[in-house]
Parts: sequence; C-alpha cells; structure tokens
Amino acid sequence: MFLSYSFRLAMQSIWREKWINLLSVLTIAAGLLIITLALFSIYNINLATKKLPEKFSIMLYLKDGLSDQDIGNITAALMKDNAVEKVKYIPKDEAIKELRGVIKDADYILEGLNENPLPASIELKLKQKYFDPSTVKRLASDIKRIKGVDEVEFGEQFLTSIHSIKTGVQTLGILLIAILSAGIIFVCYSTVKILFYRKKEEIETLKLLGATRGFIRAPFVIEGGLLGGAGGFFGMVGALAFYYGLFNRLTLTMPLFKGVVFPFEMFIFLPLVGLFLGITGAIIALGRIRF
Amino acid sequence: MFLSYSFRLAMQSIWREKWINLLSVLTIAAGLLIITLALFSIYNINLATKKLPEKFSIMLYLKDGLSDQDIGNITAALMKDNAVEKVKYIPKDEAIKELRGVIKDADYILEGLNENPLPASIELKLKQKYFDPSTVKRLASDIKRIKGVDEVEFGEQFLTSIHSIKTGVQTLGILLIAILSAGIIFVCYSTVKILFYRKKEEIETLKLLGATRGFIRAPFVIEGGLLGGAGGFFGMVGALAFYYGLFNRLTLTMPLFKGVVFPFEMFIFLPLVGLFLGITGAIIALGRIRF
Amino acid sequence: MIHFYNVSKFYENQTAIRNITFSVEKGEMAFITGKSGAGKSTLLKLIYVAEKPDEGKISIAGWETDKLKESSIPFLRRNIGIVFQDFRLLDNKNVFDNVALTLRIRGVDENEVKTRVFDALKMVTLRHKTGSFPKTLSGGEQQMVVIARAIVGEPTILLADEPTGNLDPDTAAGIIRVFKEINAKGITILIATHNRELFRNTGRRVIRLDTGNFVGEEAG
Amino acid sequence: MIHFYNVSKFYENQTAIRNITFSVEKGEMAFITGKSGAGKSTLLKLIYVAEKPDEGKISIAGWETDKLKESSIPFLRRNIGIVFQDFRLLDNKNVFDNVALTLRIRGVDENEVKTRVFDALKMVTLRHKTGSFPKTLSGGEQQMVVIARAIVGEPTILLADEPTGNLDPDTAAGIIRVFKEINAKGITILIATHNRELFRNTGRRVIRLDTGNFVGEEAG
Ligand SMILES: Nc1ncnc2c1ncn2[C@@H]1O[C@H](COP(=O)(O)OP(=O)(O)OP(=O)(O)O)[C@@H](O)[C@H]1O
Ligand SMILES: Nc1ncnc2c1ncn2[C@@H]1O[C@H](COP(=O)(O)OP(=O)(O)OP(=O)(O)O)[C@@H](O)[C@H]1O
Ligand SMILES: [Mg+2]
Ligand SMILES: [Mg+2]
Repeated sequence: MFLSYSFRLAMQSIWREKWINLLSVLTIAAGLLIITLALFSIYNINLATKKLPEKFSIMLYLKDGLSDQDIGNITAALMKDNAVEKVKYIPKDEAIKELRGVIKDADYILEGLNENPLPASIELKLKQKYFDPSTVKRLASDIKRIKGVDEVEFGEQFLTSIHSIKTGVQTLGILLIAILSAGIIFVCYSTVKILFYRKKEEIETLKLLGATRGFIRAPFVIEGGLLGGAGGFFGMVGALAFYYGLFNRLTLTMPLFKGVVFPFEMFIFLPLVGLFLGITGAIIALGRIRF
Repeated sequence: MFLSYSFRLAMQSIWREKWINLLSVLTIAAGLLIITLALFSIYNINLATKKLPEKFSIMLYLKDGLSDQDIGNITAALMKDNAVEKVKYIPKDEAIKELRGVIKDADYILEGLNENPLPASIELKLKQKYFDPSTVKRLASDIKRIKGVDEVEFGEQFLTSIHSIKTGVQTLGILLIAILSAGIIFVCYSTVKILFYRKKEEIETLKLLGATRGFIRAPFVIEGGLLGGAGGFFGMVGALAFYYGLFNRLTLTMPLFKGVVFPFEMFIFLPLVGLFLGITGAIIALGRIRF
Repeated sequence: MIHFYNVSKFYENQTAIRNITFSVEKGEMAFITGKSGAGKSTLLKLIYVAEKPDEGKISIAGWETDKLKESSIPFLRRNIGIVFQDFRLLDNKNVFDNVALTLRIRGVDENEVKTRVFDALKMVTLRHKTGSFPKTLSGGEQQMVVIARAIVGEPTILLADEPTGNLDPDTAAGIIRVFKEINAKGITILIATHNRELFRNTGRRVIRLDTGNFVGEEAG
Repeated sequence: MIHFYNVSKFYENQTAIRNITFSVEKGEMAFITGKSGAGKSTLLKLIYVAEKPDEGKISIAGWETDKLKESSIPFLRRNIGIVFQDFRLLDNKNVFDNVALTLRIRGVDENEVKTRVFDALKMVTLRHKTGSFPKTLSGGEQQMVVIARAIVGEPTILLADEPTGNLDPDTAAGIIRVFKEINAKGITILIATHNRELFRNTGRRVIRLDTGNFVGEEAG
C-alpha cells in the first residue's frame, strides 16, 4: 500500500511549511475553542433556566369550611392533570404562620386576633416540559371550575418573562452555534483549499507521472486530518486551560458561577471533531480530480 | 508614481484569484461580525447591570420621637457622603400604608390598632460608581453611629450577587473580546501571509528585475487593505442584516429584548477597522524584504 | 506502438497539429524536429493524453485514447517515461525523492526504489547530487534529473522533449548513448529536438514538422 | 564594465567559482562556455548580485558590489538586462505584461511602455502572441519573451544564460543577430552557452570555465 508513503509525504509537507501550518492549526484551534465556549455557555444558561420552573407555583385559595374529604377530592382532581408535578396542601394555620414570617418585626399586630382570617390553599408545581404560558392559563381556568376552589393565583408576569428568557437563549444559542460552525468549517475548507492551490503544480506533475486519484488525494486528506486533529487538540488544551486557569478561580471569588457544569465529554471529543472537520474540508477542497 | 500601477496589479491579482480571495474576505467578515455581536452583547449586558443600582436601597429605621430638626440633621449628615445619590424620608404614616399594601387581603388585621407600631425610616439610594459591597458596608456602619438611627438594613445578598454579575460579565467580556480580536488579527495576518507565500516566486523575479522595496510591497498592502476593507464591509452588512432581519423581529415577540441598544457607530467603523487590520496584516506578513 | 490517424489539434487562435498520420513501431527510436512553435511538444502531449485531439484517432501501446476511461489514464501513463521540456521538478523534494516519485506512484517497495533510483542517477552521472534540491542545481543538472525520473520506471515508451537544451555537447552525446542503450532493450523512444547534432549520422528516422504540418521524413 | 578580481564562490559541498579574474569592457560582446555545472550561471548571478562572492571583489558599471548598500541593489540591476536560464516568467501575466514589467518597475509612462514593449516583441518576432499566457506558449516562444523582457529596458549590460537552449538553429541565429544589433549601440553583452554554433566564427571572445576554474580564453 502507498498509505505509509502518503503519510510520510503529509508529514514532510507539514514540516516543510511548518509556520504556515502552525497558523492553520492555531486558526482551527481558536475556532474550535470559541465554539466550545459558546456551547458551554448555552449549555449552562439552559441548565439554569431549567431550574426555574421549580420556583414557579400556582396557588389555589380554598373556600372556608371544606371537609378533609372535599380537599382529598380536589387534590385527586388536580393530580389527574398531566402537567401537574406536585400538589401541596397548606392549611389555615400554616398560612398565618407564613404571614407572621412576612411581616416579621410587626407580627405583634396579629396577636389578639380571635379568628384566623386567611384561607387554606393548595400549591401546585408543574412538570418541566409543561412549563409554558398557554398550559398554565388553560390549567388555571380548569382549576377555577373545581368545586371548593375560591380563587386561583399565579405570577403571570414572572411566567412570561421566564418563558421569553428561555426561548431567547435557545434562539440566540442556535444562531450563534450555526454562525460559528459555519465559520470553523469554512476555516478548515479554506486551509485545505489554500494547501491545494499551493500544490497545484505538484498535482499536475503527479498526474502526468501516472498517479491515481487515490495517490494524489491521500497526502492531502492525511494532512487535512492531521491539521484538523492538531487544531482540535490545541482547542482542547485551550478549553482546559480556560476551565482550570480562569474559570475555577472565578468560582472561588464569585458565588454566581457555582453550580456551573462542565461537559467534559465535549473536550475529549474536540480532537476527533477537528480530525473530522479537517478530513471533510480536505475532501471538499480537493473536489473532483480530472486527468 | 507607480501607485496607480500597483493598484491595478492588486485589482488584477484579486480578480485572478477571485475564489480564494472571496474566501479570505468572508473569513474576515465572519470574524468581524462575531466580534461585533460579542461587543454588542457585552455593551448591552453592561447597560442592563448599570440600571440595577437604582433598585438597590439602604433603609435606616429611626428611633421614635425625633423632632423635624433631628430628622433634618440626619438627612444633612447623610447627604455629605460622596456615595449618596438620593435620600427619602418615610414617616410612620406612610410606613403603615405600605404595610397595608403588602398584606392586602388581610389588611383588616391592622384595623383597630390604636398606635402605629412601625418606625419612621429613611431610604438611601447610592451613586452608580459607588455601588460595590465594600462601600455599602462602610456606609452602613457609619450611618449606624448617627444619633437617632435605630437600625440599618440592606439586601446584603442581593448586593453581592449583583456585584458578581457585573464583574463576571466584565471579565468574561474582556476575555472574549481579547480572544476574538487575536483571532481576527490572526486571520488577516495569515491571509496576507498566504498571499505572500503564493507570490514568493513572483517577488524573487521582481527583485531581480530591479524593483524597489516600495514597488514590491505596494500591491500587497493595497490587496490586504482591499480584502480587509471588503471583509469589514460584508461584516457590516451581516451585522445590519442581523439587526434588522432577526433582532428587530425578536423584540416584537419577546419583551425581554426591549431596551437593548445598538451602537450604530460600531457598524459604520467596521469597514475602516477591516481596512486597518488588512493593511497591518499585510505589512506584518511582508516583513523585511532583503535583496 | 504509437499510431496517429489524421490527427489535428487546434488552440483558440492557433493550429498546433494539422491532419497528421504516422506510426512509431515497437523498439524504434525516432526524432521529431521543426521550428519553435511547430507543434513538437503538442504532439508529445497527445501521446501522453495531456491534450485530446480535436480530430482523428490515436492509439498508444494498444490503448485507443478516445475510448479510454478517465480512471485508466494513470495506467496508460505508467507505460510512458517523459522528459518534460519545462522539467516539472518538485522544488520541495530533493533529487532522490523527485526521481523516486515515478516508482512510489506505482507502489514499488522502498528497498527496490532505493536501488533503482541510484542506478538511474548513475546513468546520468548525478549520484553526487542525490540530496540536493532542484533550485540548487545547474540547468543541465536539473535536466539530467528529469531524464533519470523518466527512465527509472523502465517504461515501454520514452518521450523526450528537448532533452539536451541545457546540456553541453559532450553531456548531450552521453545522454543519447544512454537512450540508445535503453532502446537496445526494446523500449520505443521518441525525441523532440532542435539539436541537429543529436540525430546527425544516427541513421534513425527524423520526422519534420512545420507549423503543425507533417513536412517529411528523413534518416538522421 | 564588468571586473572580477580573484573571485571565488563556494556552496556547502561544491565550489562553483574558484579564484577568477577577468574583465569585460564597455561595448564588448563576450561568451562564457563550459560543461554543465561549470559555474556559468553562478558567474552571471555574481554580476547581478543574486549571489555574493565568498572571496575577491567585483565591480559592475562602476559600482563596487561589496560596498553596495542593500537599497541600491535595485538601481544597479536596472542597468542590467537578464535572460534567465529558467525563464522566470510570471504565469499569471500575459506576454505583454511580462515584458512591460521591466519598464513599469522603473515607473515608465504607460504610453511609452506600450511602444517599447511592442518594439521589443517585434525584435523577437512574437507580436502575434502579445495576449498569450506563458503556459500556452511553446518552449522557444517563452524563451523569446524572456529575451524581449531583457532588452526592452535598454540596459547598459545584457546578460544571457543559455538564451537559445529551446530555440531551433534558425531562430537562434536570429537572436544572435538581435544581440549584435544591440551590441552595436554600445551595450555590453555577456552570453553563457553550451551552443558552439553561437560563437563559432564570430571572432568574439569566449571565456572557458571548468568546474569553477578559468581554463582559457579563445576567439570564437
Ligand atoms: N495551451 C495552449 N493554448 C494555446 N496555444 C498553445 C497552447 N499550447 C501550445 N500552444 C501554441 O501551439 C503552438 C505549438 O506549440 P508547441 O509547444 O507544440 O511547439 P513546439 O514545437 O514544442 O515549440 P518549441 O520548440 O518552441 O518548444 C505554439 O504556437 C503555441 O503557442
Ligand atoms: N544555491 C546553490 N546551492 C548549492 N549548490 C549550488 C547552488 N547553485 C549552484 N550550485 C552548484 O554549483 C555548481 C555550478 O552551478 P551553475 O548553475 O553555475 O552551473 P552552470 O555552469 O550554469 O551549468 P549549466 O550549464 O548546467 O546551467 C553546480 O554543481 C551546482 O549544483
Ligand atoms: Mg516544445
Ligand atoms: Mg546554468
């Protein structure tokens, strides 16, 4: 097989033009690093918004004088709904306790009241995937019709703003990744295309000496793969440096960054992604070879 | 002068290798576009965090039975501090009104109270530039020592988290811009360097025919400038397309994006930035020419 | 071995070959001569399928070039050793690797590559320049590297385009001796040249071209 | 015009020129000959300062090359027209622009460029190929473009390295006639060649080199 020769050729070519190739590798590395950081940011922002539904709840204020049976019925009716994750009954006693917590310093105002003026209530938590304004509104109007329910309350503004943050981050994220991916593929392509332009004469000569398409292509594909792989490797080194050198330190001084998750698989795959992009770029750049 | 000839040469060279040059231009454009979007994001996040101090206040709870004179003295003492932007006196009456607002449904609890149990208070707003945890803490302990002040309260957690958001965004922002700037300068440099490698033979021949350094350099510098300028122009087109095509529409459906500001000067300068980077890259890439 | 039937080749504003019919038989050593621009190089290019004829048919070593699949072209070319007029040496490879290319393309074993390349370089008296790069060689030395590259593959047909343009008369005579040795082994040789000294008194066939036209044959 | 005093030039593993002293006077037309690798091209390179001597002194048209500031080298070269052995044509420029380069480098007015380039192309009988690119020219046509580029600048010294290697004898004789015409105008000409026909019976001085050594002078 000529592959070992092709490999040697590719290595020679890389070494002979080491500076220009270092440039290419660094460009690819920078591109992959930026894409990694972008993915990382999006991943984490998404993770953070995912936690938000836990903080959102629908409150049902119940009519006075319901029996335990009635309350059980209401709870059962609520649990039937797909969107409902958790139901929590809050009796009148607990409601007043909570109010005491809210007015703190002035809780002596509440002393001397004979009757508890607050209604019992039920707190509803929603499932992650049903967390959107339309489901919540539908649910609220359904609930209102349940016997024994006096009033339904939910943070409508909170709900819509959370929802727009989520869709906003997703849209922008996908957009950013699309732009950056196009950018990195483009860099790989143009790196190999330039390589190809540089070797145009050489390819002509090889053809005239009787080289087959495979023989001509092999060193380019290997070279593209090596450059891409090396770019990916350096991108990984950069990303790890970013993580350990900078991010870990930020976390120490800024609690905001705690709870941020690093998808390590992404790093390990960077050289493979680089390799793949390099080879793809090389094949696209070579195009069809005509004799 | 040979400049018109150099210009013609540069145009010819660009045209002759139009595809490879289109690649270069698009790479530069993509780089500048990403930098613009990054700057734009950072600018707006910064703008948003700047508005946060308005929502932060320090509360001074006053002792009972202070005269108007005493209150005037306290206010004057507070205003002397550089960090203080605004001072607002909240008398006991108003405090109880606010409390009524808070407990809403249950405000009848407060009825029948003979005496207003709440203290009078002063709300302090800080100046933008003094908005950091250490100043606030210093201020709080100073204020506590003023005669007539009973207690000082401020959202310590809110304060620190806002502060870490701000420094976090700034640090990450500067970092991102640094990486991207290095990236774009790198792309310009390597574009011209590749151009230079491609023309190595030609340069050798020109030297042997008696061309001066200026004559050899001129077409490269012009070509670099044109490529960079064109890259900047397309970057600007991209940024404008991004703004009008996508961002404006996002604003319509997502209120979150309202209030986002577009620094238009940045766009107008993009072609100039590209021109500058292209010329700089060309000059660096050419290096010293030896005969 | 080489057969042209009414072959013509036109460039935009130029007739390079006009209606030429001729044959070179197996084991023959023939010359093509004619003024600058007469069509000598074009004729050779038609043989190694770097150009396609606009009219007529060409058959090379039994392959009909018009029926040739594109993917077979490399295998036709492996039968042909070519001394290019413009050398076509790879500047980024040294003499050894330039010559070895012919063999490596065919997937020849590295040990065999070594012996055969050194043998070929010995034939053109260039063994002392094995490690040099083309740009550091004199014009004549470069031309000898090209000749070595053409003969190292032991082709069945050898085409040489002005193979002695940069060689002094003694060296040129030496090269022609090498060609004759190879020819004696049964290899068909076709040489395009201006240099009358090369074919004078060889008794070999000389084909004369003038602005694309066949204008006669003679014995050198 | 050209003076060499005890000049030597060594490459890593090669002596290209050894202790050579000679002069070519203003208006003279001389030849350098010698085997392949004898040092002819190196000698010419020393004249146009593409190489620096390792020993000895060289003076060209009154400039001492060892005292020459680097920024003056272009101005020395503008006195010299060179026919390169490896042509050095720019593939991305057509014939006109290749020849015009010599003048454009000097900042000559475009109208004058046009007349002078056409005149030079007429001298080498290539006016019909003005718009062609080097790769579409025959070997001989390319060589004539190089000659046109060398003479169009009306140099005081003309160096030609194997200027007829790709030309047929008739065309070669024509080129030598052109050189003689130019020489008659007082231009100093130095031609490196293997081709004895070029200097045979010219009566001009022939300098003979052998592996870097000066081995004699004769009249052609
Ligand atoms: N690719 C091409 N495009 C256009 N014209 C061409 C091309 N190749 C060759 N020609 C023209 O065809 C004619 C014949 O060229 P060819 O190279 O065959 O001549 P030649 O006999 O080899 O001459 P020389 O002895 O100078 O090498 C020339 O006039 C040349 O300009
Ligand atoms: N840059 C270089 N590095 C190393 N050796 C060189 C270099 N240039 C020339 N040489 C060697 O110096 C010797 C003289 O070369 P030169 O080109 O002067 O020969 P020449 O007389 O012009 O030969 P030819 O007639 O073949 O062109 C040769 O052996 C050549 O290999
Ligand atoms: Mg030819
Ligand atoms: Mg030479």
